[in-house]
Amino acid sequence: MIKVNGINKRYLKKDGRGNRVEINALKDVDYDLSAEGIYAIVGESGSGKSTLAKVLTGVEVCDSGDLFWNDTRMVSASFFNDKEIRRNVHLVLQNSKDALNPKMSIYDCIAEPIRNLCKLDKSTEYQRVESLIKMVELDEKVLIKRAHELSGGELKRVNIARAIATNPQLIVFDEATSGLDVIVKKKILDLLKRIQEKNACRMLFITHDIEVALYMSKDIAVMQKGKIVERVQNVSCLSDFRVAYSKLLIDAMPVFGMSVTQVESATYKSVG
Amino acid sequence: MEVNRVDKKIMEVKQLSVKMKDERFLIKNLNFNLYKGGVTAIIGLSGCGKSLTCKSILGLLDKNCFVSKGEIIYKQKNLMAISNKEMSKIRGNDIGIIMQNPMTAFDPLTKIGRQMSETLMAHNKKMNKKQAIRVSIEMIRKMKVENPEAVVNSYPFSLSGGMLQRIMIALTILLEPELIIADEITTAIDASSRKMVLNELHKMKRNGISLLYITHSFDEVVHIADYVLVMKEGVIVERGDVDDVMTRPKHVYTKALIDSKLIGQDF
Amino acid sequence: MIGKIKSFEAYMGGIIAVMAVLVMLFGPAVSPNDPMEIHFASEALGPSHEFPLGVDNLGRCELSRILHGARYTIGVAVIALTITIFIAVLYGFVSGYFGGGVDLLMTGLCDIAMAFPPLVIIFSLIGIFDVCLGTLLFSVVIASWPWNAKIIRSQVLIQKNRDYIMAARICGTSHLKIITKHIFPNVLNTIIVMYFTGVSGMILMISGFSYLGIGFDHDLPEWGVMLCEAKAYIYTRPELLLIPGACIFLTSIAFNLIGESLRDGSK
Amino acid sequence: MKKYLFGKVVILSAVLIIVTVISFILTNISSVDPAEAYVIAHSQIPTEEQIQEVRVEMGLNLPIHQQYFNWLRKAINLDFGTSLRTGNEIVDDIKITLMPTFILVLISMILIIIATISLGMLCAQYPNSIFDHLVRVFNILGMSVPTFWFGYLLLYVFAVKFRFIPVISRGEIESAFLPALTLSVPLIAFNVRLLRSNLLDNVNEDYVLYARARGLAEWRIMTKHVLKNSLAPMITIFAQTFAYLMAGTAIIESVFSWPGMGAYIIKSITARDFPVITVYVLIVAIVFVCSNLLADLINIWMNPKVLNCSGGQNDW
Repeated sequence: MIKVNGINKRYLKKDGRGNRVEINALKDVDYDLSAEGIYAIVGESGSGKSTLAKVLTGVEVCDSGDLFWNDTRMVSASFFNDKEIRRNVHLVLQNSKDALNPKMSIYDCIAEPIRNLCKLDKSTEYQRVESLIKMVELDEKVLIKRAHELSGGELKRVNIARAIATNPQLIVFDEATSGLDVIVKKKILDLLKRIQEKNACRMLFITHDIEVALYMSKDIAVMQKGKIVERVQNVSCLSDFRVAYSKLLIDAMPVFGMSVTQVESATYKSVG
Repeated sequence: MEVNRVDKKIMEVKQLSVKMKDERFLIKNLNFNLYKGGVTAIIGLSGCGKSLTCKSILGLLDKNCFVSKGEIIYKQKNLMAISNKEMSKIRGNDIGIIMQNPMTAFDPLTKIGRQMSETLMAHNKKMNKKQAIRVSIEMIRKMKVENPEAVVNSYPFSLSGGMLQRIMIALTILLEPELIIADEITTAIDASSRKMVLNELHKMKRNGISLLYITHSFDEVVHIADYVLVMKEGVIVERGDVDDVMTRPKHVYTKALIDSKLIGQDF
Repeated sequence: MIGKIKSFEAYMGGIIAVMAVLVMLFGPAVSPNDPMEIHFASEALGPSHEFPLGVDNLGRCELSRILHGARYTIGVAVIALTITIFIAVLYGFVSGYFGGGVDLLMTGLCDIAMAFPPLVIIFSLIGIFDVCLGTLLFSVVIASWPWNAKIIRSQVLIQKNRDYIMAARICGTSHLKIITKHIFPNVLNTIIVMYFTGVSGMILMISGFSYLGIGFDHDLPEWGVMLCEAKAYIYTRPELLLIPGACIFLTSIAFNLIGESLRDGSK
Repeated sequence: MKKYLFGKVVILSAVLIIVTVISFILTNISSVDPAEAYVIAHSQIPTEEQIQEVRVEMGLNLPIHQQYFNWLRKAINLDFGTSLRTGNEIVDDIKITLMPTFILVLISMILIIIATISLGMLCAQYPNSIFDHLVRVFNILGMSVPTFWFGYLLLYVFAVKFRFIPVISRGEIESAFLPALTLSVPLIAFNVRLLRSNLLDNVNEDYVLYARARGLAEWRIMTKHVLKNSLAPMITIFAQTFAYLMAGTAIIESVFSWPGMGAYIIKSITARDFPVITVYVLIVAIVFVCSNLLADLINIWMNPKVLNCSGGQNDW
């Protein structure tokens, strides 16, 4: 459905001495999403994963390379402003509180993409928002509140509701669960799995947390320094990852790095 | 093993309660002991009062909350009752802390080397600036930070979170404390640095330093701790040896925490 | 207690400001005498039944002049401020929102304009144009817009770089809608605070110039002009200096108090 | 760093060029014809011929850009002509009056810096105490007071009522105190408020918590870390204060009859003496430019982060 070929993205950043340094956020990256399902890209900070997410959703324009939407080549700049594509591609930002206008009610926030991209009358719009809020398992009371009155988990759900408002074919999540407590995190991830099944859309998780990637997806790409170093399309076990860097990331997870005696004593049930 | 620990108790926290200015309880009747060379973990979600506990041990509570009851016994002294001056001698020297967010923990306008040397000199009057810088460089090198000579001459903003975290650990070790408090030290850094940081903690443990390890993830508890306290809304709901708690959790909350694990051992 | 003091300050400011506005609107209607009429006969300079605050050096009713003067002093300040802030908001939004080369050019222009002290600007302008109220207004606006524009621009930039703007763009919101529906409501608070604190600054600046004899006619009952007229009589009639100055002072305090309370409230 | 400074220098030189152009325009397009003024100043009844003669002599018949460069050459050689009011060389008049003004500004500056730092530190150390509230009241009063009026009040109380000081000063140091106080009160009010909020923001920062947690002494944290961080953004403000004072002494000097440049310029304005106004505009602008540049240099030296902050990032 969406495909990028050999895209490059550079930007200028100032270093400690005030000199401008060119940073290669993306170097010759190929990536594609075709079938419905959940995809994941893992990388540490500075690996260019967020930039890739932004290029895929059109928020940022890449310097060179091709972008295909349903096999038609798109001009990067117009990609973002195309209403059809805006309706079908959504990016959920990392900071869910900051992603909501503090002066707007939650209802207005969720209704925003509907108003801009689908022409609905007031009452259908209201019904749509109501059904969305039910879908993300929130109470209707939150609709009249402002962002600062909600908890972290609720804010995330509001962001998800806004993302699925126009029934997009692709939703990209930039660090979907950062800043959430472990219990809430799992609930949100499970909710997203359910939504994906119901809406039959594509979800792409951009994350630094390899556990999230393994939990959510069978198609995992690993990024390092602006390049995709490895992509495993059908992960069944950890040994599917062969590149040294991927192994390093997996190794850094405490659960797999623990000493033998501790492993023996810790027997918890597998959810993955 | 339990008997052995009781002999070498280094800190006792008794009936510790912390209240907000408006009389709301943040921590209620906290009791626990820390043992020589042992690692005690406090696990709980954000806002459960685990960070507040370390702040009260160091006497660094914000102005809008206060210790309403309880004592913290360390070296036969009640830390709640001693003067601020005495307390600042204990901080760093006897009880070290590694902070959650290394990016904001250093003064942005002072060079790393200066910040390290002033700390060393504050606790060791005999040391001069040159010596302090030299031992700092050595310790930073041991932490596997590249080019330590340049690091001491740079400002915090030009270093990465993982580097600053290791520098903070270096500084903490240099002061040779008996007890180190580690407050969610892995949340703000990258996965590859996390491994290194946790390895350093293991080394400390082997060297007989006691640790109070604050975290929200059971992975890390299993990884490093001997003894675990599960905290919820300012109260300890479950406590025990890590193995016991992990295999036979009694409280619903502990179960929920363990169940929130995304992927298991046998993935 | 602190809250009480702060709200007391706000009330005080509000009451004085409302009084000042009432004087502006109804002052001339309730004034006992014609402010321009010279009463030669009234040799008794001090307060009397006919002249509650006495008469000035030329024998004009002081109270009537004060009551009429509010219109000029506050009115001109408010007009000048409205023009200034209008320009500043327009400039700040364009410069802050569109960024890039436009922003670079516009901030450069702002920096250049800011490098001229207000006094220098007005001195240059009165050299080129005639000395009149228009010149005064013009130069006061020229002197103060870049400062306000910079504040607005930085606020717009802060809001623009926040995630909710990007989220709105992702939701397909147009630039115009983003500026009016998203950024403007979030910058409005700054603009309101700027307005209230700005009134006092404007009053001071304009009265300072009219004290120098720049701007208003010499016999107009404007408070700054009255001060200018009275300065020669500091030994014999200090109250002629005291009264209009106190009026300026009080009005200025009132608007500053409101501005400060709004600023504290918005934090 | 070089690029940053380069940008600053470009802006400041632009300011200087614009100022010289304005000054030049002032001398030429003002309502007074300089040639005529010159003839009148030399106590002659102007005839058309004489004016023409003088016009050629002064180079006023040349094209405008050439006139500008001639004027600029003269200005660099400090030749600004004579004052219409006093008949003296303007440079001489300025030389005499510059020193008293500078003394006044210096005393005010010292007052401002000492008062700002000490009041700001005390307020931040004991926030919401009685002292803090008194300072808050002082700030509001200081920001609202018309300085010239405040000057007259002081003058009335100290010179007329109690006769501590003479009403008309001759530039002695001891009589500089009252005008300096008058000048500094509003600026102290502004700066204390700024520094106090800077300090309070910094005290709640993580780095202060960590500094305490590793056992540094409280006074050391306050002076070496918190104050340093809070003062860094104040450097520019202090430089602006200095420039503002240089330009702002005019009214106060005339109130206290201080024999400085400000009082001199006020008299010139009343007499519509444009050549003098021109020189004044030039001087003040140069002071402004120099102090801004100095502030930038200090800022870079104190705060390396200045160079690191980049502007907007979202571009679409």
